[in-house]
Amino acid sequence: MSDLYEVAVTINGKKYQRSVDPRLLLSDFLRHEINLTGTHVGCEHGVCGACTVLFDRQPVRSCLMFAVQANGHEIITVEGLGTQEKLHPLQEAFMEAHGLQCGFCTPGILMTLVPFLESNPEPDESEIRHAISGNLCRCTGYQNIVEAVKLASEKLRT
Amino acid sequence: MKPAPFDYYAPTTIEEALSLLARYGYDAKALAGGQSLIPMMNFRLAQPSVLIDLNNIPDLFFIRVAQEGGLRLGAMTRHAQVERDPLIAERVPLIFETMPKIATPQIRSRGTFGGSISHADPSAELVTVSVILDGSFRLRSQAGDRWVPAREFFIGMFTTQLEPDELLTEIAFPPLQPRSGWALLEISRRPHDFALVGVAVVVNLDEDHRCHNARIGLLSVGDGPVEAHRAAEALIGQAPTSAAIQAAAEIAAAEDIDPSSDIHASAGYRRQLVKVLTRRALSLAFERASTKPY
Amino acid sequence: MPKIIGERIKRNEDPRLLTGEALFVDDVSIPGMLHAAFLRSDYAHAYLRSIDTSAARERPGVVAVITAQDMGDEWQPGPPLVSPPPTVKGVVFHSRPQVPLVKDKVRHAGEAIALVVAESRYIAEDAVEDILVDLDPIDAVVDIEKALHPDAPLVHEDLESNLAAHLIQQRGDYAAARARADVVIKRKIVIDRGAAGAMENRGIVADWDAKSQHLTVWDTTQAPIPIRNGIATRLGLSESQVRVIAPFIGGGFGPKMMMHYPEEILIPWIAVKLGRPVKWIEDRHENFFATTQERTQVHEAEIALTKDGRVLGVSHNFLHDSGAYDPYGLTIPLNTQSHVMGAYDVPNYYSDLKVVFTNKTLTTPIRGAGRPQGIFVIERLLDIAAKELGIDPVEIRMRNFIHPDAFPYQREIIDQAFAPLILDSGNYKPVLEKAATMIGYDRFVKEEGPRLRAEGRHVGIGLVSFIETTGVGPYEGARITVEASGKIRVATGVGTQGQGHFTSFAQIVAEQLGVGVEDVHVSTGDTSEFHWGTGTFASRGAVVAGNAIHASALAVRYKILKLASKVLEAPEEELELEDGQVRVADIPNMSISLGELALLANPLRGAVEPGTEPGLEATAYFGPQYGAAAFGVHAMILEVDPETMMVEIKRYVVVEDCGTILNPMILEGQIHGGVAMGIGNAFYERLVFDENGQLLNASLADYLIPTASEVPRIEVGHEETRSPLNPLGTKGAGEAGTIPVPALFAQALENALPDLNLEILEMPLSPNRLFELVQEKERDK
Amino acid sequence: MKLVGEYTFDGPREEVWKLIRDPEVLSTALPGTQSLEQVSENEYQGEMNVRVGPVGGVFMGRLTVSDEVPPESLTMTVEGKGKPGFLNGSGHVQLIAQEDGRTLMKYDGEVQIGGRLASVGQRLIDTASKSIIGQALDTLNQASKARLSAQVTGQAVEYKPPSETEFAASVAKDMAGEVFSSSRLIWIGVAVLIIIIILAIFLISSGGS
Repeated sequence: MSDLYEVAVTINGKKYQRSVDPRLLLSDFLRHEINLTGTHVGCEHGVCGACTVLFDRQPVRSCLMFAVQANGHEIITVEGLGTQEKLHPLQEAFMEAHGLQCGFCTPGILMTLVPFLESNPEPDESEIRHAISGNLCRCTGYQNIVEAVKLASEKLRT
Repeated sequence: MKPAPFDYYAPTTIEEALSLLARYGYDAKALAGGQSLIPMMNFRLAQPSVLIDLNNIPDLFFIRVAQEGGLRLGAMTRHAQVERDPLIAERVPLIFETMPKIATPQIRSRGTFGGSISHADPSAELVTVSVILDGSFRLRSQAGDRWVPAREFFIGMFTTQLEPDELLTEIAFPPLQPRSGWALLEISRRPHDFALVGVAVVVNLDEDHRCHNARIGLLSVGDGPVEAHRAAEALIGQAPTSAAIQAAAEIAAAEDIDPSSDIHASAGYRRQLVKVLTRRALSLAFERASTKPY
Repeated sequence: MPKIIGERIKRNEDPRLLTGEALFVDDVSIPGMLHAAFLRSDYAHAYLRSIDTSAARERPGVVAVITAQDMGDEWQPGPPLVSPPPTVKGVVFHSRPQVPLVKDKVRHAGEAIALVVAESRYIAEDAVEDILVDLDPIDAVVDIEKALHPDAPLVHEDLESNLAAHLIQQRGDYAAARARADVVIKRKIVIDRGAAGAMENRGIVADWDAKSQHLTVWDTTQAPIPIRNGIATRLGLSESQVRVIAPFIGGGFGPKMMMHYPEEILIPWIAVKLGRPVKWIEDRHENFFATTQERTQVHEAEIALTKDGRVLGVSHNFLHDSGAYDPYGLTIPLNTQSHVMGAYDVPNYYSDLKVVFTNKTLTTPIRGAGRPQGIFVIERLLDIAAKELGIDPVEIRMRNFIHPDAFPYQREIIDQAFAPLILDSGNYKPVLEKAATMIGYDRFVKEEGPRLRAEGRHVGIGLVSFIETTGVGPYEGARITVEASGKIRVATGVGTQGQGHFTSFAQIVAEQLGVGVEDVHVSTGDTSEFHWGTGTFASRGAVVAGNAIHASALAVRYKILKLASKVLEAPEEELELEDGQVRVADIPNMSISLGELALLANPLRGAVEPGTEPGLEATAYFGPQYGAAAFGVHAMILEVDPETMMVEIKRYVVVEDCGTILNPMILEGQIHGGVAMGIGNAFYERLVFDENGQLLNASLADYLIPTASEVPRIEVGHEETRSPLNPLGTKGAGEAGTIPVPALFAQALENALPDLNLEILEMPLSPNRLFELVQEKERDK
Repeated sequence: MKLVGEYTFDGPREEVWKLIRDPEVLSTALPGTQSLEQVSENEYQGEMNVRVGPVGGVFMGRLTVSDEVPPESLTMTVEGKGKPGFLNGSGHVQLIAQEDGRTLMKYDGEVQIGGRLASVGQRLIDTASKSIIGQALDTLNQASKARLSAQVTGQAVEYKPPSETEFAASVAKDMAGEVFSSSRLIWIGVAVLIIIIILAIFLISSGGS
């Protein structure tokens, strides 16, 4: 058994301090140590994108990082976007455009899109499709996700 | 799919990292972006007993202009950084064009230039591109400090000149020659998949608009980056007509490669793709060479 | 009554899902919870000689290591999920259900050999690596065409061969039809395996409370009630001692209907043994071995026609790959048998089915469930016939559609429900015409296609039709309660995996009870809320559960009106239900809210009238006479790069007729997702096994689920032919998107490459496979 | 998977044969060998800890040499089992003396790979096996030339073989690469033999110089 390492990390604006086994994946840390279960795990080999979170405001696969590497960094998960009562405009757009079905891949897609829309506020359809091509969704066929992103882009600009 | 246990070190200087590498040798694995290593650890195919995390070494993160006009990158420079840096777009446009083709945005946020080079996957874009751009790599250990040209660095699949106590710390690219053109074309099943075949090309025209130099690098057709030397030679001194390009493409497919088969592409299909993509990439590159300021 | 059914209503469940607050199985956390991992076989076929778990047991943090030996008498195969059809003469069926852990012989790669329970999943996986297992490999049965060869190794050695089932169904006299036909076309058609690929892998958490002697199980199942019943039986508990919760499920697509997976027995069993909660979450690599798969079939198919393209008969002998065990019976190949006649009037039919055991993961329905194979066979045969007879592919379909007056139409064979297959209703021609118009079929054939061809481009069009038998019984039920808050609670037994049941079911209730959709709280998949029913599968949720909810809403409405009539002193006919109120028409002040009425219906003092029940609550059930048959037409335009064989879908049109539409937004979403999966089945997704039964692409890097870049925009049109079999008039739509895509792809590809004269008789394809087919063609020249 | 190919050595057949068929060499050559016993004249059984680069794992292996016709040909069968999977393979190696004094090696093998490595590493298996064999044969040829040259001149050879670690590293690193993405190619019939031989030669050369 390896030694435990201290991790001090800011998640959704809140500071957390934990001792972790260095092999603990960041995805497992967020879900099972911090209990932020909105970040989902679909493949643990970096293909499906369900576990995407913002790491220092960049989208990363949390299954391809160790929790210990988050020491001193800032993470935003889907729980850091909006609340059920006050959804983030991107979340609202997903609801209005029916951009989700089972909802399992959705948090990862939202976290991929937040920085995308920041750097590309008026994307066209092919840019949107390319932006989410690292996120697998088995339910929607992506069409309504694309619609949702267009809607969100309008919402965020007004 | 959880990794096996390991000891973890997070050095903050290159010297510290080198000393750890010297101490642990083959037991240790340097952790750069981890976007290839960690999946293998999750599958438990890789079980290093020591991980030396390079993510906290500020000296490994930089992009700067070299004295001779080329470019230098710290080995830990992340793909996303390279993708956005205007210096890259200006000085090594082929790399600029390559970046969005590497994996997915999430992988590029984390993955690093040096990590990709050290991993030496024959399907990795930067591996082949760095060869045809005549890049070179700085390898440091406690005992030494050497520069190795990219074309000598890659030995075979996942195999490089790196010794167990060495670390790739820096990558250098020379400036492009005037009247140069470039292109990278790939065929992959889905955008973020490894290319079934990729062709990276840099060409250079002389003052008479004949091909002065051509470099053709192929992805996913060998155990490392493969240069289509014969195809390139066939172009030298030629006007870049479609017939000359077609001839070169056919040479590349017939003589320069010995591709393998896998479940996504047979060797025969790979040859076909090499032929088609080489032709298309050369056409694009020559067109750029005659119209762009390089 | 304001119309709510048929409206595009936003989903009630979305805020929870969008904020990450919806509960999925892996989100369940219980103090003291242990974690399970399995040792799985590297070999596809091997004798288990010995197993040494001592090192694993000694590893710190390991609580239990269980092998088949350790289970003693509690090791039992099965139970089978579906029994074979008793109604067909001469049927052969060898039931060999799955086993919890390998006892003596491994029958597919990835079959579970030992269970490890530890303080963390990490430690459990460490301990799995500590186990020494001696497996003695033998030749594997992989290719279904070789499985019945006399020299083939036996998957089940107590059987004489690898034949799992044999079933012949026929209608009319195919041989006679063939004899008088002008044209007979015969082809071999091969379809290979794929995975369901739900984004959420399977998972189970079991929590035994020794004090109350009660077991709670969270399971990623499409069928919580049968799972509850099975666990109770296996563990010797009463059904009331077991609660199964299927919370939010990250996609089902069929395999989560399979029961009981070994893990669904073992995890509750070990949790009770240890007296501690245990969680097992399947990882993606395991998913490729431990979760069921589908599609492999080989057909020798034949069609007999007159020279004007009228189908006289269809015949096919086919092999179906069951994998290592066959707990799901004949559902998939029966669906194929039901769909090889497509949407057409086929007077003579002969179908000889042989199901074979192979050393591969077992097969159970995946979205489409045997129908894509059936539709591929008939649509391909028609395309080839059309070419041979010089008839336009659209025209040949028109000529053979079942006439609208012929419904209900008897197929004279039995279907997956073991009942006679009857197509309840339909009007096919307008659907096809709409699709042809939407895609611009005539214009493409006459102008665009030739123009593009002249430009040197390889653009093709395709158009195929399909039926989908949906909404099979036996039944579902629902209970609806008006609460004192005025909100409505609906409980039903089916599970939900993204189909929007929280909304579409709420719409049915809201329309009857005059409340907002957001005020109807639907509970699905929790056996403590409702414990009669089967599950969400076979495109039956909206049909069977939907109509049960409708029936129960009507019953509650009746109670509301009756009580309100008394309270408001107005005749029932004059009452309106709107905005959560019961009003007397035209007298706005005379009204009472549903909440107040609910309180009055459940008084604390006084007496409830004899013959009445307290509360505004009703439970009702619905069981359809037989399944409802949906219909649809898909059309596409695609472009092929003939040098690379890469394909780009330019346009994709779907016109569906699934009867009454509850919520078009949700329906279109189902279609989009179905088509995306169909595109995977046609051009991306294939599970590749080597000759030893090793799966060569057990990762999402090599098993290619389409991304947003491969799935095009899908234009959806609707027609509504109400089903006469249920009051809502609904038919299922969950699988419709997937079914015809491979057939469509094949037609459009051939159309795009006319010079090559390709005949596509296999699925899935890939650019590499297309390249090979073209090479073969050129070699033959 | 089939492994078929040929390679020309710059040395006479007897020399090449000697190199590839020396039990002493075999028993000392395997990297990370924890135990290696000769079960019978032509049968070896061992446990190897392949722990190079990022890859670690204990492999149990059995290697049998049969149909031996010195100095012309032999057949070898390999069975290997480790945590990431298993491998069974057999290969036939033929040495043909060339007129120019060189030796043509022909190899023809069939390999079965299973388990985790096969299921996630297919992209690399074919390429990796070619890569290993190619590199291994090159290195072997270099070593053979060096050894011959030493015999002739009686001098320390010009070709400087890497140290044991260096060598193990360079070959095993390669193997490690495959292991982590593709397969326990380390056990692939012919390739295994060749790698073992090369290791042995290097051990001998470095020990002798």
